[in-house]
Amino acid sequence: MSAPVYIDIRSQRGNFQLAVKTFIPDGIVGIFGPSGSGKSSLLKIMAGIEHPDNGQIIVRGREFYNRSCKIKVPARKRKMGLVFQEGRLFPHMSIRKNLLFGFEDGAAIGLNEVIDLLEIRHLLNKKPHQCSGGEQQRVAIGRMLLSSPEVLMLDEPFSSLDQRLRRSIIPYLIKIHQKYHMPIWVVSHDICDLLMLTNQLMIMNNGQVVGNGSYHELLFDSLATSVLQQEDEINAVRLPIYHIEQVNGMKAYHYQKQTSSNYLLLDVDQELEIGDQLIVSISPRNISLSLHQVDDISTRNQLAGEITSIKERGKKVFCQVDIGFSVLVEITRSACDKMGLKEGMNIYCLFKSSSVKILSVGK
Amino acid sequence: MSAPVYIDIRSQRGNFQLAVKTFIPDGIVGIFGPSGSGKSSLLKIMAGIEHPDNGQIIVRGREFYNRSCKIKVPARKRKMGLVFQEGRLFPHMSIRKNLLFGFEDGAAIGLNEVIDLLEIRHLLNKKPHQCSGGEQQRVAIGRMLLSSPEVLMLDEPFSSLDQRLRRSIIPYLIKIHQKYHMPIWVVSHDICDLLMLTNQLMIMNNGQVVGNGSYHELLFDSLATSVLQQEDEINAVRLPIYHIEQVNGMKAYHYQKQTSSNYLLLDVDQELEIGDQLIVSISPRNISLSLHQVDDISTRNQLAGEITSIKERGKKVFCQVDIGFSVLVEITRSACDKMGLKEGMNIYCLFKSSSVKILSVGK
Amino acid sequence: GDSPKKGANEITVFAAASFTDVITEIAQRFEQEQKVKVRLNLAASGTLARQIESGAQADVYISANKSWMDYLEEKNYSKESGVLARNELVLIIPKSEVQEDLKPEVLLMYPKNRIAIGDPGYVPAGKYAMQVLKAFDVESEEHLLLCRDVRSALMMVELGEVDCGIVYKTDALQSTKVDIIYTFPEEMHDPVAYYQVLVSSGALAKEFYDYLYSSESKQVLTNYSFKTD
Amino acid sequence: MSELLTIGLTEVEWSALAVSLKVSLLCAFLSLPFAVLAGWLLARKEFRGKAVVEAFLHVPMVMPPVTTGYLLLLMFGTNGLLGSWLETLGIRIAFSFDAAVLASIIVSFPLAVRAVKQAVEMVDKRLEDAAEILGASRWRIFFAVTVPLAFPGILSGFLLSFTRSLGEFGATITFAGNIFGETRTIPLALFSAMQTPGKESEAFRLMLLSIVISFIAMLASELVNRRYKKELY
Amino acid sequence: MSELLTIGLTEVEWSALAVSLKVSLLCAFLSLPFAVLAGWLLARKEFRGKAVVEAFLHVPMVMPPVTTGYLLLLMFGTNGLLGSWLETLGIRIAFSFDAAVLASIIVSFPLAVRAVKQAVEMVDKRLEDAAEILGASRWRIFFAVTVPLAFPGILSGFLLSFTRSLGEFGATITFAGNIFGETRTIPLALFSAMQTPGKESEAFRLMLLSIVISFIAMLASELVNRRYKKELY
Ligand SMILES: Nc1ncnc2c1ncn2[C@@H]1O[C@H](COP(=O)(O)OP(=O)(O)OP(=O)(O)O)[C@@H](O)[C@H]1O
Ligand SMILES: Nc1ncnc2c1ncn2[C@@H]1O[C@H](COP(=O)(O)OP(=O)(O)OP(=O)(O)O)[C@@H](O)[C@H]1O
Ligand SMILES: [Mg+2]
Ligand SMILES: [Mg+2]
Repeated sequence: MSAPVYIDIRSQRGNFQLAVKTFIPDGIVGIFGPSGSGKSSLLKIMAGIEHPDNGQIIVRGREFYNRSCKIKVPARKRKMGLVFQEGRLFPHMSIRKNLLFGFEDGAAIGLNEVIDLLEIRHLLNKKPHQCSGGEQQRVAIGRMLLSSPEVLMLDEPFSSLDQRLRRSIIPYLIKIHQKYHMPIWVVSHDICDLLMLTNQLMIMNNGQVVGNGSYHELLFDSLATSVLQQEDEINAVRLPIYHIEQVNGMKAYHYQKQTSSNYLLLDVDQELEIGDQLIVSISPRNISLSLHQVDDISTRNQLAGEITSIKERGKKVFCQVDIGFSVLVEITRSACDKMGLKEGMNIYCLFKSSSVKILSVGK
Repeated sequence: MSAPVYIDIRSQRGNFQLAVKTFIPDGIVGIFGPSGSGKSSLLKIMAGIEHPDNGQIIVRGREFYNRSCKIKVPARKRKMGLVFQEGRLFPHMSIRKNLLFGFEDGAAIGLNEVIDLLEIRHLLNKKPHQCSGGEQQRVAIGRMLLSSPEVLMLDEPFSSLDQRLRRSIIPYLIKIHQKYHMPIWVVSHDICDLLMLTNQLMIMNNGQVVGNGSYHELLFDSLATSVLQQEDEINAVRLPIYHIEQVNGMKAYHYQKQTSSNYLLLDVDQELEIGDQLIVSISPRNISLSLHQVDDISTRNQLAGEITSIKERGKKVFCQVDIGFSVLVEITRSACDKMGLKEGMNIYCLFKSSSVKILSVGK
Repeated sequence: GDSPKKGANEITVFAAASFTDVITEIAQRFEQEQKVKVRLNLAASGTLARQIESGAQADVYISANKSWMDYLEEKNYSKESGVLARNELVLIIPKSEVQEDLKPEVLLMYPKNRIAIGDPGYVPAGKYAMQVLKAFDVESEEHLLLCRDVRSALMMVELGEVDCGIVYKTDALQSTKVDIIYTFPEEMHDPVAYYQVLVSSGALAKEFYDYLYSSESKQVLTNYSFKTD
Repeated sequence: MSELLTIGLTEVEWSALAVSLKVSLLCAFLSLPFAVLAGWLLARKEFRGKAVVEAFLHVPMVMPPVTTGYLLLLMFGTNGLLGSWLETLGIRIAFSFDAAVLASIIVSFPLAVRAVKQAVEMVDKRLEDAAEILGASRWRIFFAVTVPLAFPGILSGFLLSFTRSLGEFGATITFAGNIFGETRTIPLALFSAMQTPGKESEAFRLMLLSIVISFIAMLASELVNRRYKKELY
Repeated sequence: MSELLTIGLTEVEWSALAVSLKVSLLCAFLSLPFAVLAGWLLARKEFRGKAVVEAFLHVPMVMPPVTTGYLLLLMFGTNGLLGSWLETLGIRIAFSFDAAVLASIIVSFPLAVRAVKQAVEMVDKRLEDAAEILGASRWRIFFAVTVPLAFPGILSGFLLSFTRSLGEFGATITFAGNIFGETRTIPLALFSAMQTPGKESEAFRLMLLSIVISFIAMLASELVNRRYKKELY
């Protein structure tokens, strides 16, 4: 199925109207939008604990809601696993019981796996009110993972987690997705986190979906722009590693099948092997363009590429450069003019190895 | 008073021990630490809704708690305004009533000012449960601001807020601090947000304060390092603007009294005037060092400076460079060796104008 | 639940609550003599009558109230009935050290406080008391304290809530906290009596009914100061 | 049975209705503040002998009302401990309208307290903490946070007071007597009717009357409760 | 007064104590599931005529117990509507131990339901939603989330059932009779004692007995409640 989720709903809550008509593609989808734009409302309706006034919801071929046919599948039969923004742990149960609430023997994801991933082993016998905000958030994620949902919906799952935890949970979610082909929808205010998870975004504003597609498309989509331009842009790509060698005392990771001089010089904490996947993210603001290679500079990555497009958004100029994968580079108008950049030009992308954020997903 | 807050407490909660003995300096202080390290617990004890097992708390000359003298000032008399991680709005009151709960006529901060800043005017007649997560968070902040606390404590105030809102609330907090000299303590997982607010950090880990001081000091402090090295480092400085001119179609902001060739070429959305203050933040990872100026590159800011120190932390090398203010630059060991960098050397700091995050505080 | 399985060796007697002590003693004797079991149900006469009306399996009913006996007769629940014992109506005052000579006329006609009597609406003793009061020309109800049953009237006097009360002699004699100052002559009121009704047609029931008239029963009744004739 | 269907109330019924309503309303309103206070104390405060106080408060619940009435009489009667003292002040409570109200209050109080206590216990303490941090005094926290959030329980306590008092018989007849127009409430009139042969229809009418009142009370409270919930959710 | 201080209980007292305890415990345990169900229904479900059902449930509360007992008698008596039908099945309820239990249940049920309803209403619905999303069936949600969170109310309902039943007099004496060893509970024995002049001390002892039981019950429930709260907070 090419469009496994079809939503066409309307729901009036006081003076707020949610009016969503969209397809959600399979895979991991990031839901992004300003506070109060209706993200949580949409997820609650998808989960089936709130109902729209009107419309239709079809998920993976099952009709969950249809006003005209009076179909209203109850939440417990939908298997739409929603992790609430506010946690909603059961206060009278220990963390262990909370985790096991939706767990059935033989479930694909194991208890110990989740406990270790989320670093909550020391909490198992505590009650939710004895846990810190971030601990509760982790338990809520764990509880949902263990309940074997068919679709995983996370509402701001990382809001009280520190970087280290995010960096361990995000690759895990990607792995789960790859292993079980479970659609994952993530609401987050941190576009950087989102883009590490996925390139597919759904942008909401004012109760409507104003954009739906890949990040690069949306960046220049007039409707989505109003939302996205408040944010820092990010390049995030997932790269397979074909070859690793030592260059000038640093590791060079080749991400193209054919050996070329375009490789990434990076400091990766983990020991990577050929065949592993890397998620690298780098801000378009941190890439410089140069007409030729530059010496005597601490910038180690100087990758040759070709400008595929030059687009303007507001005062900013974005060059899309193909260096084996497509990266967005933000430059100033004056720089663009001064260097005489044009589409089709050969150019070097300069960025420091340390300005690249790295996550490894394993195989 | 040079050390207006003295804390020396011990508190055992199950298997978690909070043991804090520290001074908190006046001003804005960021509290940082991994999930479950005791940040919220500390703030609750300071606010007076939980009590330690033992110890002493003195805030601005008033003794709030002293086990041996049996002093236990009740929360309502402390005026320690704590905004809870979980909001805690009164569910039976409208947002307006929530906001006005602690408000007294003649309070310094006005209702309309707060409503406009937090963009919550459309919520005034709603009940908390009718508001989204981020909306509730904003109301909780507003409610506290309006209650005229003497110390403002914010526990993860921005966790569900988008960038745009953060960028308007942070300067406001700084302004409030400057105007009323109210100490502000902010817990956040986003070190970037914290550093925009302040340079003063308190690092917690495992129930203890493992570092207390300015960010630059802490970065190389062995105890604090274990916490901070999980995070991306950030340079954040507050600069006064002495002069503005037009250079190559961009605005150049002079931040030094004496005119020099060191100025910042930036794209600031707001119209700034001389005398305004800028908060700029840039990651050490996004600054390149070069032995000489580089042409034909989109990198517009090439500021001359002098290396004041070179420190290693793990595999990373940090150069502190004085370019009128002190910036930290992260480079690789191989680059350092190759370029033969030494303390006292003259060098150029290269960074793109777009990789600088900017907040303006006004006068 | 040990629900009542009515064996041949068991009878159920419904008796007015004010008759508790007497009937308990008589029943015990009967039990010993006949080697049978007597179940006693003790409540207000009206309550008992209503219970019988709604199908309670009573064998013998002892009422303090003639009208309830009549009621049951009317409804054909009575196989046989008669007067079991007679009682007298007395005027009582709280016990006091100073034994001044109190005249009933004075007490009844010029009460300082209230006079406790049973509620004439449904308490027989109250009805008799009203007849007595009428004989004394006390018309106003203002000074009357109408009690739920004659025992409550006695209690009010015991507690000193009232100056005096009109109750049964048997009750008054048993109380150590009141003094009888006057026994009303029988002409002043309808006969004061307990009535017995044979409700069921069982042989044992009839036997108990007759036993109540036996000399043993009469002895017990006399011990409690009832008049039997 | 035709009397059953007579629409107008007889004088006796009117009087019983009036007395009953007066007693029950007074009882409910007078108990309310004390019940709220006691319920709150029991739910929120720790003090020595709290369990004993609580058990003591519930004694009127476990004793047959007649006994309660008797004990009240022992206390407030002319020779009673409190009664004799009040007598010197010229106050006599027993066998009066006031006694009927007092009896009702005593008998229904445990119910009201329990309802309030249970509700206050379920009020999120953290909201009270939040109010305290915002500088609210104890009173303000109590009236602006605790009471509104415990409102369903308080309403329930009020209603229990009212209905329990409507049905109160034993303590009233013992302590307040059965005085027409003063203490003869519906249950007392009903009892009289039931204890008199042939007054079945009068009894039934009185029964219906009390059921009708309780229906009205229940519906009214349900309405208030719904409105409250709508406000809240 | 020396009898008052005799420590051992007389046969009469033992019997009354045993009957009372049996009736009250059975009443409390038998009511519990129905009270929980009814309280939950009233708190969580919307259906036509709900307010009427609720008002109806509360009728036994507002009627004098004697009347309730009388109505029970009319229904379950041998000549009653249900009674005559049960008779054909060989079941006879009135004037038996079962009748005492039934009377207690009817009289105390409104209290138990109300306590449960109030507690369920205060349970955070969002937690039930969360459970549903985790795939829990209605039953599971009810037993694993709603009931434990409403536990204080359920305990309170149980206790109210128990104590109200301990003090129950009017309905019992009317419907179950006052039969020694079978339906003569403490309140009935107390009544009998009070009906007999000179038995004051027996009456007092019985009164104390019921107070002692209620104390024990209250303390036990308080203990359970505390343990629960400790578990939770
Ligand atoms: N029951 C309700 N009645 C009225 N308005 C409501 C109700 N529920 C939600 N809203 C409004 O709907 C809007 C969307 O809410 P929602 O929780 O979906 O936002 P969100 O996108 O999740 O925001 P956030 O990022 O702050 O969590 C908000 O403006 C909120 O005020
Ligand atoms: N009542 C309690 N009993 C036992 N442990 C407790 C209790 N309260 C808190 N803790 C523990 O204390 C530790 C610190 O909690 P605290 O809420 O202060 O963390 P935090 O630093 O605010 O974390 P976060 O960033 O996740 O909010 C946690 O590990 C928590 O499990
Ligand atoms: Mg939301
Ligand atoms: Mg916290």
